[in-house]
Amino acid sequence: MPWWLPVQASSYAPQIDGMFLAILIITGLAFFIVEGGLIWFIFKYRERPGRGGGRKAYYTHGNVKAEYVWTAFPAVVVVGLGLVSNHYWNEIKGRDSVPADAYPIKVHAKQFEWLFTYPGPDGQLGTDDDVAEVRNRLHVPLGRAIVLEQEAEDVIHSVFVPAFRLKQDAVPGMHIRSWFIATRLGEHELACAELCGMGHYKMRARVTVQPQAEFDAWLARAAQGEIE
Amino acid sequence: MTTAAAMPHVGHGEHAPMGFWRKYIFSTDHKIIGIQFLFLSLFFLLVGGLLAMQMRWQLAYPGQPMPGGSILPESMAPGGILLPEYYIQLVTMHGTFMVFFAIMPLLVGVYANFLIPLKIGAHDMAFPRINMASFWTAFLAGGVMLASLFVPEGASRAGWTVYAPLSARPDLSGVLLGQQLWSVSITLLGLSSILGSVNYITTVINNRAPGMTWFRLPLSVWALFITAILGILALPVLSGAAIMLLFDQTIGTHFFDPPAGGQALLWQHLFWFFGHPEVYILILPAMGMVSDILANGSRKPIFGYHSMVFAIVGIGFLGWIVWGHHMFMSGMNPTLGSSFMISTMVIAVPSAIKVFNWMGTMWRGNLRFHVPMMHAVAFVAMFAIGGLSGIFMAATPVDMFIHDTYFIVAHLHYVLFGGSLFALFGAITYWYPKMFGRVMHPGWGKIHFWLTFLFYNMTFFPMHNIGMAGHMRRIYDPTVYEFLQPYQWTNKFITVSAFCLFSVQLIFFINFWWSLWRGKQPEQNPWHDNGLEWSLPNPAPHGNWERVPSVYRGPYEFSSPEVEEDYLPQNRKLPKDPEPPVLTGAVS
Amino acid sequence: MTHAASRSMMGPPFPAERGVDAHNHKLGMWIFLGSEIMFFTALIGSYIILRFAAPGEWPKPGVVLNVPVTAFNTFLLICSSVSMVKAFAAIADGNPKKLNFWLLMTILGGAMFVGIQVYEYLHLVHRGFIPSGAREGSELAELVATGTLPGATMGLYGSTFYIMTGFHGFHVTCGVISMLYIYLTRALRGKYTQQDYRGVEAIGLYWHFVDLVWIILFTIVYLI
Amino acid sequence: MRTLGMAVTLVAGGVALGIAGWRSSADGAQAGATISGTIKFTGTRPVMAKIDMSDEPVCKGKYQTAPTKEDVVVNANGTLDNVFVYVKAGLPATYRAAAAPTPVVLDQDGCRYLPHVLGIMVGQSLQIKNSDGIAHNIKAKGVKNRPFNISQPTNMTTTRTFSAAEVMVGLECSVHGWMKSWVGVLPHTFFAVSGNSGTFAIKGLPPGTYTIEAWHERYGAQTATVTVAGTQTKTADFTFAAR
Repeated sequence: MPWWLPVQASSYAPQIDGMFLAILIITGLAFFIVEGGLIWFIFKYRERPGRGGGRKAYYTHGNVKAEYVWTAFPAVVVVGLGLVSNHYWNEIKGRDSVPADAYPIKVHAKQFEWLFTYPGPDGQLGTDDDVAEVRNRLHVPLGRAIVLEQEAEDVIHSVFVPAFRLKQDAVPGMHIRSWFIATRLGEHELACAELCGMGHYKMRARVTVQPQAEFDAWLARAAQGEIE
Repeated sequence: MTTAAAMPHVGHGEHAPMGFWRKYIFSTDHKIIGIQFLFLSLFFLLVGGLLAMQMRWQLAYPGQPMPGGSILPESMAPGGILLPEYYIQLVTMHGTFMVFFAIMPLLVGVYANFLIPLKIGAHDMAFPRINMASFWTAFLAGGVMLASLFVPEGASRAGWTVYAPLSARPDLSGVLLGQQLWSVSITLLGLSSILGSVNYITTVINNRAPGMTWFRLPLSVWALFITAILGILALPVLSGAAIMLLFDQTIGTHFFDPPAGGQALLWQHLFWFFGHPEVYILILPAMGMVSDILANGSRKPIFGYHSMVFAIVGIGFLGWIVWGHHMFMSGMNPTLGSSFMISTMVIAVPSAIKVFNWMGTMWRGNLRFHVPMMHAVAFVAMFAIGGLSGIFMAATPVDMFIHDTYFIVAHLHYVLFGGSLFALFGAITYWYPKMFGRVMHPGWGKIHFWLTFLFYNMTFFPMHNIGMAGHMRRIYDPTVYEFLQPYQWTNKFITVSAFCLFSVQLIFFINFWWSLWRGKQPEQNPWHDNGLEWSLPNPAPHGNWERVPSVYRGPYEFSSPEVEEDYLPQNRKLPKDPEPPVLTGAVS
Repeated sequence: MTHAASRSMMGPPFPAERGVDAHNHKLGMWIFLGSEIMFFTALIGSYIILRFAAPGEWPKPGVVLNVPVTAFNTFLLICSSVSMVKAFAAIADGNPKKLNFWLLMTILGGAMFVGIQVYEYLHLVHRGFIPSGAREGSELAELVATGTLPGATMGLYGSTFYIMTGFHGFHVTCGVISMLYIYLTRALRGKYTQQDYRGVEAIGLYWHFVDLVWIILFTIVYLI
Repeated sequence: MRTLGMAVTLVAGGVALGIAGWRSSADGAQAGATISGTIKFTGTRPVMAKIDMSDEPVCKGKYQTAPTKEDVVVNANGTLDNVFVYVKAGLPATYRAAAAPTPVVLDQDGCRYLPHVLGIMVGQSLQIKNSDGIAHNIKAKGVKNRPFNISQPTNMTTTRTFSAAEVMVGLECSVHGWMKSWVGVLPHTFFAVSGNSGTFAIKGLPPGTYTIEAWHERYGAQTATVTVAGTQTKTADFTFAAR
């Protein structure tokens, strides 16, 4: 059974997985300290009626020095983690993190479908040459920054592409942008990650990453209504 | 039980012998009310578990008829095949019952009621009648919530967080009445918790026995006190939000209705502004009671009592400025996200302090592994895992991937089941003699503990794994997704473990009922504890004390060199102890 | 503010560690008011958020709502707060007769407030102002059509107005009922003495709180 | 013994009554006037967009050529399909009709509703069938009738009834956005749907002057007034122009 994270198919997937690994190592250490310590204490200090019966526990109300240590140490670690996360957070989701030359694709989420609108030759959304409302098909060119202009028709949905490590809610009444750069050719899956009704689990779209040329060809066909 | 007549005491309380109804049903005795809450919430614990089992079946064997499922009506499971809309109701109701009607009343309703007066040396709560009202309001709320499962179209389908607009739009969720009942029930529950909290806070502040200074309070009382403060400030916000939701559904207001200018995120902000303090309402009392049990089981004073108190207070304070970490992916301003992330990281510190202090308490102790102690140690172990996995989702970039996946599910169950529920099993066993004058069977208690511990980890640990694969929460059929198909056997494994976990809980329930009548009579202080409650007969009479005891020291004087026993009750006067000043009340 | 003579009765009902210098009724009421503050904070906070994020500008004050009438109502509520103080002072000086008189005044003030609010609601609904906005074919709907009122925000206007003023009215009603209760069952029977007037003090706190909330609501809902 | 006799008489009586009822209803169907007609279509036939069903291989497999949307279906003979024709007004106020006992079946086959337009009586049961074995949900957007939203994760049949007359109640599947169906709910049996022949016939009308309405999901409704007497047959043709 696979036991690690899915394939990395976007530019920031390695960074996110890196963070994950780092936190796993830190928390893993803490885990072994705590659980190991507990198990050790359980055996070492358990009450033994036989030998030294009536032995009393060591009478102490604590040790301020020790407490300073195990207060300060975690504090430093988590604040450090916080700063690192914040760095990547601003890179990936910050208001001005979207690359300037990003290729816009409109995502219209409704119960229980994804409707993608691609800009026509003019590269602008909202013009008449748009390839409008392609159902459950997200095609993106390889290695090019894509910005999803997300909107929701009825309830809250969430764009989730595990391979891209991308997740962003689509909220009715709000216009939310999220971006990524696909770095791996092939088919991926897009799921809705926010409970949106009885068909939530069926709200699935296919993501196809292809070279620019193939993408353009596909878009031209899609403009004629030939999605396949 | 001795009647109140046999136990006259100062202050309020009935002096005539009371009939069955006044004594056990509409009682104003904090102990009876606590026991009423206990039965109520254990019932909902069972219901919530049953719902979870149905979910697990569907996840492991999607679309296959559930054994015995054919007894369910057409609208839920035609031919035993669970419908998606019913599955979402299961998700919603499992969360709602467990959070609002099982864990919360078990921790606060039961133990704040039962322990606070006994541990601080009060005759009863400050407002016994309000206390009774609090229980019956909760009872009503529970009834309404349970009824919502059986009305046409069934219960709410929006998850336990009932995110608007899905919850506010019957045409989109497919359910109206059930969702309205949800709002009504939650509003009632909020009222009940407010009435309770007023009592707890007033009692702790004003009605402590002479000598029971703030820093001689047991940590359980400290935790319950802070919890009550959280409750009294958080629940009204939830009630307000629930009322707005109810109005949106009923009289056509537009609070959460984007087309008419409402805000979808407003609900999330209101809900989580309540919801995060709620998370600590669900864990702080467990921490407090575990501290008591752990010190007792280690026969050693709690390690760093003061920092434990400050940690509780710190958590109680920080709990108010971290709610946004539930909304990192909601489209909220990312800059806001950063600040919430930092505060969330900081709140890990007090939790770490507590874990290390618990270990410090066990260090060089004389560990006595009675059943409550086992559960207490398991609490520390499991809470540590839950706390550590929390750091993953606190780190916003990682949360971007694991948000709304089973990683979250694993995390919250490690905190709520591995944490709160283990602590509760311990607490129930520990104070059972005080409640019912009997001891729960220790042998079966240990069997129940080990089996629960085993199957619990087999159930929830693999959820981290499928969460890392990106397995979304609240989906009816994971096999729809190619990337989840390799994990289907993990789902099956989890399901089988979950069934085992559920069935071994029956051991606990049987033990509980059996001991009510057959359990052996305890000595007055069965655990050799220092708390004031053990200076009373088991069970304690209405009004607790004829004369309130005086307190000479803190609650954790185990293995003190001053006496040869390894425990020293708070109210035992040693020659050197000065008599605490007896005040005739607060001086104006 | 309690008197030395009343110490024993004003304290907790049995020997206890000193908490705060307040008897349980008073302390409990303060704590309860804490939760009330949070409740109204939730409502008012939502109002502020919705109003500032509203699509288009907010209806001008005075177009829909009748400010003068409500201003008078506000004055009435403030008066009832004053009479509550008088009642409290009366019993603190051990004068049950004056207590009864001023308590009755307070009850009447509160009742009148509620009555006027009910009248206001009926009038507004008649003109077509309902929680979901302006009713079709009503006088306000025409004002919306002519552009005197912004159509985009009428819904939010109605929602927030009715929930905030409505729940305040509900609190006033509860206050009046409980005051009436203690008036009939305790005050009239002379149960309150200079030594023990905890009930009056608690209900007085509640009443002042409700009054305070109304002054805030009147300002943000009617005036700006 | 006596009970047995009683049972026998009861059964016999029941059978007799049943037959009588059936006879009378049959008569009602035979007797009376008939209004029939043709739904003509003028102008250029609109091109219906192809539906991409590759998400659902089950459905895709049921078609040789790619299926198209069904908003406008023009028959080979230049007539218009899927037009709902019904008696809108003119029935005597005393007219009452019991809901037909036989259910109307709406099938979900190949990710399409069959039929696309259908009529049903108030209180008559509608059997919604899922022949695809994949998840569909049925969302009824009634105004006079209480809206409902149910799902069928696999092969199953759900029965629903409508409580009030309404033309039309729209049905749609939120999982497959193209799936749409229209249900005309009426308190009487005087309705018909123009099939692939583009014709309709409303039989068994009592004598009177009727307002007939022809409804199409894109081209809206047209009405005609027809007076019939006895058992005569009148024609009412409608013409929809491309827009």
